[in-house]
Amino acid sequence: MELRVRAIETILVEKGYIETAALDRIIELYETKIGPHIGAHVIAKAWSDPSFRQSLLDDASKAVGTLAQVGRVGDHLVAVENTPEVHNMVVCTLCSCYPTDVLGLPPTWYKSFAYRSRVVKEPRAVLADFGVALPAETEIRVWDSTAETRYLVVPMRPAGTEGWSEAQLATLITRDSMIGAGLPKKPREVA
Amino acid sequence: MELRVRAIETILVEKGYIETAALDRIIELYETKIGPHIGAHVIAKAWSDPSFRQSLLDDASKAVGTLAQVGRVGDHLVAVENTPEVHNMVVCTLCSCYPTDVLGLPPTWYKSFAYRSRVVKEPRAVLADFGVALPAETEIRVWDSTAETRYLVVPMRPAGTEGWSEAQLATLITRDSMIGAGLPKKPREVA
Amino acid sequence: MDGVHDMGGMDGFGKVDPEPNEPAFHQRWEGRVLAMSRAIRALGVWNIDWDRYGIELLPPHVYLTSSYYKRWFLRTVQLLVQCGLIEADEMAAGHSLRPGKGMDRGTFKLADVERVMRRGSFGRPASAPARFKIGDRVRAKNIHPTTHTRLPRYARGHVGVVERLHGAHVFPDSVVAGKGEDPQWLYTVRFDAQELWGADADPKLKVSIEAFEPYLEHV
Amino acid sequence: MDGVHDMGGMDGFGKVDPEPNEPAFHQRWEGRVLAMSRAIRALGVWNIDWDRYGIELLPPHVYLTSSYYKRWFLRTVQLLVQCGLIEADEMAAGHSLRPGKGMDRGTFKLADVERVMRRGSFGRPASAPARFKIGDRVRAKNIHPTTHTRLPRYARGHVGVVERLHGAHVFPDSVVAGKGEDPQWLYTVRFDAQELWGADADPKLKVSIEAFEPYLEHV
Repeated sequence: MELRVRAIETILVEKGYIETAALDRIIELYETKIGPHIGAHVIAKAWSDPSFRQSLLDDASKAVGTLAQVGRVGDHLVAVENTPEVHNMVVCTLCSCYPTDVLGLPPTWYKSFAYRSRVVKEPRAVLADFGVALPAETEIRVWDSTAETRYLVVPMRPAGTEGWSEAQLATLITRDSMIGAGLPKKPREVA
Repeated sequence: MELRVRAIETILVEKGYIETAALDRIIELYETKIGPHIGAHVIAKAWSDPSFRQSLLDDASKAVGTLAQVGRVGDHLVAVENTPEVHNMVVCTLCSCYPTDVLGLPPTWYKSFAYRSRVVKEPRAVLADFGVALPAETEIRVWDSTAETRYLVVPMRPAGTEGWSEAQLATLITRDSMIGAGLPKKPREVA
Repeated sequence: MDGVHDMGGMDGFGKVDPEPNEPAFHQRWEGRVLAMSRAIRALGVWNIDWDRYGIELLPPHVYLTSSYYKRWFLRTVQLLVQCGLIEADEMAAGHSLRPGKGMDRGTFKLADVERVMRRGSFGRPASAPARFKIGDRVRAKNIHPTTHTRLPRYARGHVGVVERLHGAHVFPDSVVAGKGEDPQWLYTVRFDAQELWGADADPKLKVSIEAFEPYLEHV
Repeated sequence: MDGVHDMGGMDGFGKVDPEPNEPAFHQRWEGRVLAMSRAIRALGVWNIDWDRYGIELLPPHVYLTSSYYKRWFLRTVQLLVQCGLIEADEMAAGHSLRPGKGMDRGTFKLADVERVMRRGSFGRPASAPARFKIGDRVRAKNIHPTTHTRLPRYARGHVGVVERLHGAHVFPDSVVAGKGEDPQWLYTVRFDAQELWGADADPKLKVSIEAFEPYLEHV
């Protein structure tokens, strides 16, 4: 594949359609700047600031845009909140739609046929693959991203984090917990 | 594949499960004895003998069993008759069920993903792949062989065959015409 | 199971490509695979429903990239190993390394061939009267069994008309679930294409399936 | 189209296998493919809907046997050729053999990167009032378009409840049919799992899709 891809890139550059440095920069941004730490920052803020939490649930694109450390993100971002009653999970059964603005590139498992096919039908079995077991009475709500809306899960703030700073809280917030395939870390896991 | 298959056959014979001569015989029968000429014989009879035609449509397994040249066939054979109003086509969308007793082994196209997927939704486009165009007002009736019933299409007897013997008529009857993917030959094609 | 084998209505598989004067087999091994499959099934360890389910259990990409008889081969080997009739070390060696299991019906011999060349009968006595009669409007249930079923997805949830009644037959879903033959009434149910595929479908197309009674409900 | 890409509810794909500390790309070429796809799309010759449809048009066995970025690569090459931006002899040579077509937006340069790193907006002014309101029971139509659609098969024919209204959005089905953006109201429609998958489904599971208004009808 390396050679085939290189050949196409060469042709596109020679024809003046694209600039190599632009591709380099896109890759660099995904490798170093755009990742789940952005989402973790958003969630930590929501855990700490009730009015931000409400703004986030009302209009996530707008709310996230007010965070100086994040800046403007794409439209149509929607935050959905886990509660003791409802656990949210996000999928794109048709392709791989994902809130890249706040989570970076999707992990391979999110794009896998297994996840895409199974989570809308047997999400508890999928969660078991992640080592997560929810109470049988917890409702599971799966959001299939079939349009340009993008979903971000707001996990539940773990017990035992009273008084933690946003920076401390952010260390608990995993990528998978913001997709709904995982839960945040427990305080003792980051101690 | 040749080597892999040979290894399994060797093991099965050495273990005493099967006898090589029995396999040879099964293959020989399909290559030389069991084929669409059986179905053609049945159809030619139906074209020639109105009471046999009726018996065939009433209970094809029983009717075919009365033909000395064919002998007993499996149960659950069903004959469906083409008319100027209705054209029948047979498929097995789930695997490759086929009336082997009267037509032999199914052709590759019958087992192909293209045929299995398309004929229940766009049979006229499939017929076009066979070079067959039916009038728009002809109803198409597709029989999906999802159980152990097996369908045999009785094509329409071509015009210009008045007074032909059964043996002559049989030369017009193609395999594909008994599946519904084709039409019988015209008299001038076998002249 | 909702697998790739359930192909009715799927797009993307291209044109149908008939081959003139097609031989019974394109390669020698294909005939051997067919004959072996028939012979082994006749040993009575598993039946045709298991054979079909075995192919459905192939991984989807294997199903789509393997030829017809290669699928048969992979299935048969898988079942032989699962049922303990052969073992992995023997496949590697290309020879039997231990005696065969005793088969109730003994070795499949030349004299047994005639018996397997004619399809068996799947009709069985019914244990209850048929719930539906010819002309009834019925709905194919929206079921999604995780194991073998013969109700294709494209029919599920849709309303058709009972056209034929074939008596009670061995019920494949039960066979593969280990519940025995569990005979059920078998019907031909006819659907309008527009019921199956929507308003843009061919108005002169009707499609029927062979539906076991547990697949159906009154409308 | 009813393609293998429409995977919701399909069985047979095995376990989900998360990779700890997964890198952004596993191989160098994957990053180049992603970056090229983004850059080329920004030329404005085609949009994201065409990119998605291009992947759906891969033959089913290619779709299932190619890695994620390989599917992107095959799609991008196909679109480049179809749109006349590159030609087959150039791919064989590994070099451009003739001048590039003039692009309205010019070369995609370093300075253009920031623009493509933030997702665009797909909201558009609505041309009519919304037909459905939050709380309405709606049925996803039983449609089977032969080209690109964002209504997954598993929802078709089933009844859900309108939960959110997202305004009018670019309608992918129309874009790919060459009918322009044709904005349509976009709804979140929530279904009980038992409505989708039958009585044996998880009673505590609800699944929603994002449904464009033409996909829906009043119950």
